[in-house]
Amino acid sequence: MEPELAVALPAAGAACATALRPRPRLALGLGALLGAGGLAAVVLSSPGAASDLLGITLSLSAPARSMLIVAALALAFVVVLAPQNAARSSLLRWGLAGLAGMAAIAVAPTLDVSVMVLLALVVLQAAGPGRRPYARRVRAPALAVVLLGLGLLFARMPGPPALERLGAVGLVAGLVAALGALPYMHEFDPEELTATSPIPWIAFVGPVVAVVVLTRARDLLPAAIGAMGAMLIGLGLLNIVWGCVASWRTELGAAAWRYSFISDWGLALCGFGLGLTEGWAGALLILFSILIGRLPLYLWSRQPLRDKIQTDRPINLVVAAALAGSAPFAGFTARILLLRGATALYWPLALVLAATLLLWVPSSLRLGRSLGMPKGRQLAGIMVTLALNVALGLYPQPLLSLAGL
Amino acid sequence: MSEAAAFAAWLGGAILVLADGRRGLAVGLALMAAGLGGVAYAAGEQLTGAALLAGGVVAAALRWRSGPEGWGLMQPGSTPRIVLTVVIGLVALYFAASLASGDGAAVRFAPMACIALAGARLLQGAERGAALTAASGLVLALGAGSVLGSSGSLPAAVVAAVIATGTSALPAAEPHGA
Amino acid sequence: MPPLTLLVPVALPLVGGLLAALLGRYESGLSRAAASAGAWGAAVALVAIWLPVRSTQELSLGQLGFGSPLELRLDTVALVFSLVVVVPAATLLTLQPRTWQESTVAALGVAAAVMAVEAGGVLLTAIAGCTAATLAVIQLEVEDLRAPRPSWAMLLGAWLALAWAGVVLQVHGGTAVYSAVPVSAMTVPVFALIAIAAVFGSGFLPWRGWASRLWARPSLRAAGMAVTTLQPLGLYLLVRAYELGDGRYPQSSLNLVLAAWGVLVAFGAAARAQAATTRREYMAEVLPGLAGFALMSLAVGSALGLVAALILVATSAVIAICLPLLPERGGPPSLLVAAAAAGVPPSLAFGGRLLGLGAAFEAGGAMGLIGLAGVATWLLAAAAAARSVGLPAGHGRPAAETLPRVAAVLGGVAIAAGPALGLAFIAAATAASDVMSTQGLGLGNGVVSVTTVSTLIPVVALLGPLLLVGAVALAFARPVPATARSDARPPLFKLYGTGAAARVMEGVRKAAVPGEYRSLFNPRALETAAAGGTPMLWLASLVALAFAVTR
Amino acid sequence: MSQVLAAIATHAFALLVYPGLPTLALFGLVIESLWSRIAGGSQVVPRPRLARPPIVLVAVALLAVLAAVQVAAPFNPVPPGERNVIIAVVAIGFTAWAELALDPELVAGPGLLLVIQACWVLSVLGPAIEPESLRPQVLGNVLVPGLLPVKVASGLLYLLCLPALLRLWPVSPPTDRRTRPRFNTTRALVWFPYCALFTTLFFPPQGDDLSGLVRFFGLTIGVAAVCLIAATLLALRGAERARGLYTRAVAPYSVLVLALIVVTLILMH
Repeated sequence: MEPELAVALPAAGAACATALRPRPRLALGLGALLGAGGLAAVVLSSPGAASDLLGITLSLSAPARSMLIVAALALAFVVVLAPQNAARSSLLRWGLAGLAGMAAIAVAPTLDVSVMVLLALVVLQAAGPGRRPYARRVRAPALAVVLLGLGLLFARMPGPPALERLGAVGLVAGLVAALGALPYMHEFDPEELTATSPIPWIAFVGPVVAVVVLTRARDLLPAAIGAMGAMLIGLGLLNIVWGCVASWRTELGAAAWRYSFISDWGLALCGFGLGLTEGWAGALLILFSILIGRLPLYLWSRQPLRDKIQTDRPINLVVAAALAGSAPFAGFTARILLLRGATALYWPLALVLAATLLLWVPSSLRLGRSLGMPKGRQLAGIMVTLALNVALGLYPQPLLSLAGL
Repeated sequence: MSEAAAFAAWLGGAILVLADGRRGLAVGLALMAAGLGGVAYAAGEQLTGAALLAGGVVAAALRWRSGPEGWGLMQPGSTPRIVLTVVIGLVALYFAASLASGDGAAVRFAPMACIALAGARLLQGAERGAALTAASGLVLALGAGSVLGSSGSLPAAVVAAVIATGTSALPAAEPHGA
Repeated sequence: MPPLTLLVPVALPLVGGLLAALLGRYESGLSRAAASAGAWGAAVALVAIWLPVRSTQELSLGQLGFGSPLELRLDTVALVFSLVVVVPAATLLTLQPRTWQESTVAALGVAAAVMAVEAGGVLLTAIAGCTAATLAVIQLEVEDLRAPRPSWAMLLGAWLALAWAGVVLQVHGGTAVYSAVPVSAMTVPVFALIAIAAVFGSGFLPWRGWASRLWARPSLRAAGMAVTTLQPLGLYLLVRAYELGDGRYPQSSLNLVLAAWGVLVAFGAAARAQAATTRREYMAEVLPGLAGFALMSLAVGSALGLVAALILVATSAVIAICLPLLPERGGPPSLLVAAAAAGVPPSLAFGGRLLGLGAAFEAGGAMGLIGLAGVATWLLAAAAAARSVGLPAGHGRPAAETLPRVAAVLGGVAIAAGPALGLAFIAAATAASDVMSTQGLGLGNGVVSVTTVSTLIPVVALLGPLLLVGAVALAFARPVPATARSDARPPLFKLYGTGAAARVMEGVRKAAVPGEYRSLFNPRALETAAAGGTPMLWLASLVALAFAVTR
Repeated sequence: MSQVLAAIATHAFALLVYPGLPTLALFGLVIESLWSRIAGGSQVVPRPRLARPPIVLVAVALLAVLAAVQVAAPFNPVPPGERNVIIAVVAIGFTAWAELALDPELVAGPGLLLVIQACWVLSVLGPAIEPESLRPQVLGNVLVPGLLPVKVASGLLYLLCLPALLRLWPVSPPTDRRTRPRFNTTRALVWFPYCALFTTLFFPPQGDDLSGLVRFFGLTIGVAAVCLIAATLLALRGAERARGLYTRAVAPYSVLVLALIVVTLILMH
């Protein structure tokens, strides 16, 4: 029963929160309750076990399950410690809708259904209020769906191996487009609401989509795994370099944060591309740190960015260290795992990877400063984020075990 | 029969690309759904075909009721779109019939052409109603594509039909704040 | 002693740091007390854990999740290096006033450095070392944002290099635990990575690296802590490299290269020191010079060289306490500290350098030539120290953070400790025996004399009377006339190339695309094109990907 | 314990009696007086005065004594196995810089002095590389044909450096306005270590008997005499010529010696 509930309860929570918009407290309470129920359903579900209650076989893989749990915790964390002036009920509404969609993507019986749910999410997110016209907002994520769909078709066509490789191209390009990473970056408006901006794709929904697409692709394209890995590594390196440099040099603070997500995704793509357990473990650690680290920090930086406040207090520097992937934070451990995978696969790749790992520092200092002078709830939130990040960096075994690694 | 259905699906997709009015979009979506359903039916997946047809027809009916006025078919300056539909059709035909091997070229052609056409419509950055209709067409094409899969395609088709309907049910006008 | 006690030396500074953060909001003095108590507690705990057993103790707490177990180990090498880190840090934390933020970060940095030394494997050392480096940078930034500090990227890169070395050991040797790595896994690339980590992580550079630039800061609170926690770690890695290679480096040529690098580091420091325009500039080159000699001695490859390196590391620790406490005006404290660092007989630095150079000459061949360069460098350093006595003070420091008497006493102790060289020799030899065979050292003479292959140094019999006679004679001597002090002195030789290097660096920093080519390379336009959501770019990249995988 | 006390007593005797302080003071007094006379100094022998010695003198004396006990003088109570050439080199080398630190007026051309000191270090320790020994008398005893060229070249370099290291050259400190040199007490203290170290390193060790003692001191005085002659010639040619000699001749020659040492190392291995 759990997989169905994992989708239904957050969806119901989102629906309640939407219906009860005029009464935010009630909406918040009910939404939180249903969301917690959804989280409980995910936690209680046993990975890999199929459920056929609705006539459709639903199951949850271990990596997707771990990602859903962390995403739900990140959402709870963000809602509880939201900045004073942020509408918590709105955050919860969008978050629960996203969570329901992510759960549906994760439990879907086939990749086709996952892609359809992704399209539904795309349509719903673009339907929200925004500064850009609907068609412009829907364009890039829809491209992801188109590419994933074509990839699936090519993967299933009988014929020469080139067709399977084209399938791999479709799936990889579709995934990158769904995330909004280079070369399929989504249009970004710094003044836009976070929920209707490209950030949820790269920082909230993206991790589950990536895990589901890549897990399923391994069974779908057994002969094209090498080509897929090569593409992932190539695009990963491209995103690392572009993301780090742009995050350092770009003019707008919000854009710098967006590029920093892209650079982290570059690392994750490299990890997935390695195809080894260490690579996957490193990539998952990066994604965990995005969910419980970079995303909340980005949300807390929004107001200081608007107020153009930049400070260099100790907390800003510690945050910069965490964002730069320095020890003892999760980024360093993830980098160790990636280096291990790359060394086992092909050591010059490890050399290139090691060289690029230094690009994070200048942009991280800038992003750390952009948090301004955190106080009260924001300060507490940052402290908790850093503590979680340190715990994940020093002892990642529990979460990796949760992900079946 | 399957070839005719595949052609109908392409034609529907082409109309979706060439139309700017709600009637044109609705007819295009309905024709595409019928073609995709027919292809699935011909491939021996009757229920899948029925689900796709039902979803498409309902979604088309919803679109018929809201969106920009009229048919808006092949308005001035739509030559590139015409060329695009033809090119997409030819490329899809090459992949489905020439490069891929085995029977069932129509089952490969129709979803591919429809995904590409609906995707092209979405990338055009047209107004909201057209984009939502294209999204409905896209999800139906994805549902039809699952016929190629080894596992059963009915659940995918049902989900596709539901999402297509829901998408068309969304308001076609931009909300405030846009 | 239960193995869990090995966590205590790490935990105490950690707790001290947290207490400092809690108490500091009310009273900065309390935070200072908490941080220093934590550091002193760690020092006491280390000795208390090691003394009853006097042999290696290990603790394994299972896998951490990145292929490395949480394994701690306290052998004599770890004890020596832990104390070399903790004692100076604790002294400075006790004697120098700090804000609660500085005390907290400093105590955490001490805990990380001790963890790096106590770690049983390369990966854990890398993580703890990188943590210590990060905290050092944060501490320096907290103290003064605009003052010089090490490049964060360089330190991160250094520790990533060590992490990569650990990873290579895991992949090719099955483990990165120091005591379990098969000798065959310790290849030249692995050693190169460890050496890079040591050289850049601890600032062992022939040019004016961060280890020198730190001393140009207006205040020397954070600089002192950064040097005491980071500099010994680099040498520690190179000592452990001997253990990984079963007492030797993968190739003898690596010993030569590293020893030559060490002499270059010492020579660079001495050359800059002799051209210093203020006493502060001279002070900045003292520790890099000593580190260079320690590096050279360590790289000789013999047990004697390793022992000499350990003695020099201990001496550096004493000098590292003195320098931040030293006022910039002249006088006996400056004279004593400069003499102790320059290795005036019969100081401990004299003994350490003597043994290190002796080891180089006894190794013979090219290593002998390096030893020759080492002796010349030592005399250059002595000339620089002599010249520094008459230099004007630097740009001044807060008087509250200087304690000239303590510095003078410690400098005096470092000089008077020469006759105890035998004791230091035995202690260092015991530590060295953890990583290589010390059979050739001849420890039979106890603390009275030090035996090398070709000679025997009667440390007590020769240096003892010399010390006594010297003390008496100096007590009766007429002091230096004040007129000989604090006049600007020309350098013994000009440092050609430094200006050019600075100009080149400035040129690189200011490098820009020439105006007429800007239209070809416009970052803003590039960003707009990439982030603008242009379907043509998407289509082009899709075609490129398809072409790449299907050709 | 008794052995330790005996060793301390022996070394203390060596430091304070022979070949320590009195020996080097007497030797220095004689040679320095001779030099004062040759150079037409205003004061040949210093007037004995009861006064606290300047700190620079004490420092130089301590260093000189430490160096003196390392030489292979007959009847030296310090056992041959306990002598170390590096201690001697460093102790003598420090004397010049002790003066720079404590009485800068005494030091002329410290930069050039540094270069010459480096050449001198090469001449002392260069021959020690191949034998891989630091015992001074072992180095003096090296008569292997393959090593003789290095030994001879190094000996010549040592002698060339000596006048400058002892500051017998006509280069005077900028602050020294005296037209005629006076008795230099600090220099008097380093005559013996410099000259005796040469005898130790470049001549076979002498036996612990009277003839050995005579031969050793004879050779040491001979070295001092060569040094005085060289210094006199330098004085005749003037400061600029002296500078030129050391910068244009001695330094390049030391590079040749270094090359010879490297070649010898390659050939011997």
